[in-house]
Amino acid sequence: MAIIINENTNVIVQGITGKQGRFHTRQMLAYGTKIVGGVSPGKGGQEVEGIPVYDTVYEAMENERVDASVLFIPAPFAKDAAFENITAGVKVLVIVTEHIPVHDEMEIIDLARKKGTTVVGPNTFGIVSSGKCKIGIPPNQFFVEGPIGVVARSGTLTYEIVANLTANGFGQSTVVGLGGDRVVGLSFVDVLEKFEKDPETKAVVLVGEIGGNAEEEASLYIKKMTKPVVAYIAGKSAPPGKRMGHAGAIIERGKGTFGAKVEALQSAGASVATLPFEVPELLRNALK
Amino acid sequence: MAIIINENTNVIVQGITGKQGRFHTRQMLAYGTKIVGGVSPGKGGQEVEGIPVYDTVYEAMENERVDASVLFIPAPFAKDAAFENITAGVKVLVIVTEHIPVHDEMEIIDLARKKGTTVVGPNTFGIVSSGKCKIGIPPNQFFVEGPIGVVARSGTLTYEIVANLTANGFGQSTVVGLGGDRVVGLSFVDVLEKFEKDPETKAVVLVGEIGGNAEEEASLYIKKMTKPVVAYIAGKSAPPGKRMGHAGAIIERGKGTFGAKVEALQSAGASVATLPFEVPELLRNALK
Amino acid sequence: MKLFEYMGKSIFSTYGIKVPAGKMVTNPDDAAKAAQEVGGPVVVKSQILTGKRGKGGGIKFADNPEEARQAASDILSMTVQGHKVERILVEEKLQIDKELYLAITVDGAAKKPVIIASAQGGMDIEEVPDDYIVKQHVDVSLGVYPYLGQEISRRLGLAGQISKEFKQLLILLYKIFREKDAELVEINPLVISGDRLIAADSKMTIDDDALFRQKDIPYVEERTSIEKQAHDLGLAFVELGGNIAVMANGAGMSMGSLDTLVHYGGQPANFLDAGGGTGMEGTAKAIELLLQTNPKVIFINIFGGITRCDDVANALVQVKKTRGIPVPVVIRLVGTNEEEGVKILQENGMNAYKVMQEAAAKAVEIANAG
Amino acid sequence: MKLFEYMGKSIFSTYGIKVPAGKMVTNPDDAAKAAQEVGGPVVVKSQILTGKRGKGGGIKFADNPEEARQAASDILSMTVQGHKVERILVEEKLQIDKELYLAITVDGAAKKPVIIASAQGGMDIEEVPDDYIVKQHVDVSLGVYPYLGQEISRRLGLAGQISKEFKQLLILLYKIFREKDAELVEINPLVISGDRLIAADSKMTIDDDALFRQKDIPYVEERTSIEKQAHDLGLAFVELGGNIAVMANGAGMSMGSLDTLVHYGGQPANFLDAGGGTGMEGTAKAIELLLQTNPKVIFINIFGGITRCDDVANALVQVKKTRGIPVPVVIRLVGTNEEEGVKILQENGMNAYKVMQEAAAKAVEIANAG
Repeated sequence: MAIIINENTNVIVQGITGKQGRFHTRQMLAYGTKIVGGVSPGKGGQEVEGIPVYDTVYEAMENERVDASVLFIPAPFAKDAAFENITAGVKVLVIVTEHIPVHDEMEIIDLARKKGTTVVGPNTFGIVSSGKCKIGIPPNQFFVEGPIGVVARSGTLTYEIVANLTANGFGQSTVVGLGGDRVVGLSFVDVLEKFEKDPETKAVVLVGEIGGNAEEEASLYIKKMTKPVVAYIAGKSAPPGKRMGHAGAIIERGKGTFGAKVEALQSAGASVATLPFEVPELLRNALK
Repeated sequence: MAIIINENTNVIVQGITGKQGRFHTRQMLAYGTKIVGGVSPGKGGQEVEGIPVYDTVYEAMENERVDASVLFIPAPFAKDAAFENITAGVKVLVIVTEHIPVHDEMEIIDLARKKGTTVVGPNTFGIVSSGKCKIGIPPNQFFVEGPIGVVARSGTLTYEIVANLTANGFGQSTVVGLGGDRVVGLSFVDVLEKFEKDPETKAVVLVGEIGGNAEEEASLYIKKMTKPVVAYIAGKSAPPGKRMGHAGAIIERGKGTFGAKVEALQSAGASVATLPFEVPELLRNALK
Repeated sequence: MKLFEYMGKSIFSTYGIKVPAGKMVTNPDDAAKAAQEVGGPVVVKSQILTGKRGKGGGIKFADNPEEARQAASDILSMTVQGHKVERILVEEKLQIDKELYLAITVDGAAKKPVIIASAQGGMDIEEVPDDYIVKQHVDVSLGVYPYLGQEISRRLGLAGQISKEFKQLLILLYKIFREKDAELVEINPLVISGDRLIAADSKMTIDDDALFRQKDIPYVEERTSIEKQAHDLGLAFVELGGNIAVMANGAGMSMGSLDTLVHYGGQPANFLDAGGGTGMEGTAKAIELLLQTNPKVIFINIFGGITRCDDVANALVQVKKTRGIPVPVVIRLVGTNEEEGVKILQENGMNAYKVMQEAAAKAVEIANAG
Repeated sequence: MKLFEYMGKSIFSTYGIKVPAGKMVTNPDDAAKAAQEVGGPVVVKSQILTGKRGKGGGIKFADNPEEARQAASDILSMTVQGHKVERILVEEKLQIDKELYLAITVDGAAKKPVIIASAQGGMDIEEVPDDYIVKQHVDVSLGVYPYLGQEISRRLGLAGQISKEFKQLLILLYKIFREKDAELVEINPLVISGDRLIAADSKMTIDDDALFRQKDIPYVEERTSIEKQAHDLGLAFVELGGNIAVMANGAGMSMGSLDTLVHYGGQPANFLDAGGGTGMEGTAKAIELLLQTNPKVIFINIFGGITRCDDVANALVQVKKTRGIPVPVVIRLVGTNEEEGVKILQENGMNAYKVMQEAAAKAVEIANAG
């Protein structure tokens, strides 16, 4: 099992001939991801890491069964590439690109909803169904198979937490990076619902941050979940009105504070870690 | 039974305070149509023919159950009015207005498809489920209940044929005016499929005209139908390259000719009348 | 409304689509001057609202201004495909490496715009085998993005710089199609000249129903004088050349009337849809239009819905009294206010039929008798 | 990027939204001149990138040019809400019949634009009870049509000419929101003055990520000098005022680092996300930025993914050798090329922690010791 992607997911890499695309194609292949093609306009017919390159997503789909696509495309061109994937019928789209204009993001997600495409990101490290399939950029070695679902808004912090989980004997079913932007394709609730239904997942770690109200909304669903949830929220010490790196991580007009999120999560029955390294212990208690 | 609309259909009239809207509201009420409200921006709170007027479709839907809406709105504003109905969730939209720009029509129909709204028209006389509900502008007296489904591209010609049917003892289940424009919401096939499934309908009369390939497409479906179809195609004598009143009624680049349509219909098993008044007799033969 | 080639190219140019250097002129002297300005060999093209000019001699080449003057003089004295030539376009002669075809039009069946492209341009698209034609519908809520151009470009077999140019051009052409309310924009041939893509021709049709919001496009009159008068009255009118003037209400009904007349051996002079609810004054003016076709008989076929029979009868009486109707009128009148209408006619020495085919047969009999 | 009120109003005006007559000036003489031009009583408003200017004395009224000069002089010497005033807007004083609120912003939860309107304008929208606020999401594939304005207008209780004006204004405001890549456009108050609707204030925030395609909007600098340097290097940096300079890779990781430091009783000097794959040169420049905060200690927390530990180590060594690092550095270094990185540090007399919380505790200890 696992959610959204698994060992049978066929992946194409858009922007495969670029530096990032090439590097991460190698990494994903090393992890075991089934990459069936790359897309790079005008470069059709070439190969990258032994993977055939196509001119368009449409061409790739004429030649391969494609379940998912990952975008390594500069921000100004990301909307065009995303639209291509969605209109061509790709069902899972991982957008690693950061700094995509928010209006483009809204349009991408609107179209994806109407066409039934699941968008992971933008500005995400991607998604890993540990031991089965990695789509995105996280370092391979920390992601090992197991019963913990992880859903997060930020990247490196999640690697830190996942590495800690692995070091403490907790493998992961799937690790999902929602993305650090204000507008992203998946919400916590979307992913929590999938973890709740996934037989492989026994407990969930939620890595949130200040800003927005995604964690508050998640709490409403956590209340109804049968599986335990352990959360960590970054940004306790952040001052209001300052954007902490992520477009979404800003306390504006008193909304999206650390306190409000922690209270919502706790009253929903989640354990909340004060510091990132406390997660494994809370998880151990929750699973007792 | 009947198709698309019936005796339980609640209708609102958009543009009810205009001359056309007011006149046809009276006519529809006289036919027995359940008109539950009118819409006219800035005129909310008034009454027309005893029917309450609302400022917006949204307001009407807060106050009434609305199943269908009919537009008596000048062409330049029709797209706005249609979008309002569709986004508000109206499920059947009859657009009587003629001369709506074709790009507006494409946008209206695109949105309607995505939201699941059935659009009758534009540039249609409307739709009548005889004896139950009339939405549109045809004269009341000729439409009586019976077993014949009628689907047509043009208006007065259809009244002529329906009057002839009624005079010959053939009442109608539902009479649908697709509309005379190049781009309209319903195709012949859409309506034929519904007639094929409707237990009240025993045979179908199709009133087509030159131009486009709607009749040719219909033929592909007629081949599969269990119910007899009698057709009449207007424009046998029309010269190529001349638009015969309707935007769609033009033979361009040798396509959409009378001959091609008749041949397609006949080879699909439909009886084709040479002149309009021959329809009842062909129908009688077909129903033997 | 069809646009002349030079008008379409001017719109193309405004939007950033490359067109040959050139100028529209109306006399041989200006043609010579234009050839001078363009420099080098030129093409002199008749500007008429129909295709296939080449076959009719409406396109000539000239190596210098003097030849251009002569070519212009020849063409301006021509009638090409039935159109008198009043304007010509003098343009640089392109170096042509390859000719493509590209058009965007309305697909009524799909209810969407459709892009039609072919690597076999230059000839009539109907003559290109289906295998060499790329068709791509456009989602109007999205429009055209580079990826769509890339995909079409791939299916056309374009590469490198030409593929990039094609992507941009397609976006611009769709923008024109949408913003100008076009029913058709066509470039045939779309010329590959070195690493440039150049629109060597232009065909554009603007939606008549959208002209109210396309005020900056000059009006192009293609109608005959009567057709124009009818249009100004809000009526649909087409001249057909026969001797039975026809008026009916509704486009389908009007076509049905013509078909019935022809069935009985008659020759209709026109198509005239008097519409719904035109009223007495409008109907009277419509009858006056009919008289301009110099018919042998007038056939009026009314099935009153919104149209009231008494209005039609009164209109006929009015025209008869004010300017006279010099030919017989055969009238079929049923529907709304039928009794009043028939009574008015009878009081003024006219009769009405109830059944369409009887009236049509009578009209044909009169026309063919004379 | 926030825009000053006068800039937003200038955009409004270009799009056809009514704004008060007025002028932006930078000195009292020009303020007097502007008041003269406007004629009659005026408002003199400080132009700063924050709300609640009124409470801080940043808005004054003047009945004539002399009073305007004095008001301008007063305001230009002020610091309002921590912002030094450099520009003022001199505007006609409106006849105010009623104040509305209208804004369009991005709703991250719904992933859509949202229109927020209230008939209770003039005050902070957070203080208006929910019952008096109308919220309407916008389908980005459709945009805003008159019917949406009509519906909102109805829910606001507007009627007649004002309702018509509101419909038009809403369409224009959405056009601005979309075309200018705004994250927020806000008019508060939107003034009903007779039968006109006038934008008496303007608040606009442009999406930083879209500035590359908004070249005609002048850049407004709100960052401190260090923040600006960081931004030019492509790094996210926020000054926080403490004495522990912090660098981590990843925004969440950086926040987590700050939280951990604060947990142990430390005071971070800054937020600095060194990003992924910044490389050695970028990292070296980031470290130099840290030194500008005059910290007591530098805390570096790297979990190498794309970021390579050897790059980070080399960057530290380079800065140490070229300009020197006058304060202790506590570094936690794990992940990609960890061994190489640790080795480089050790060869240059530095140590690395493996565990984040141990490193954080050490950094706090050093900072609080001095």
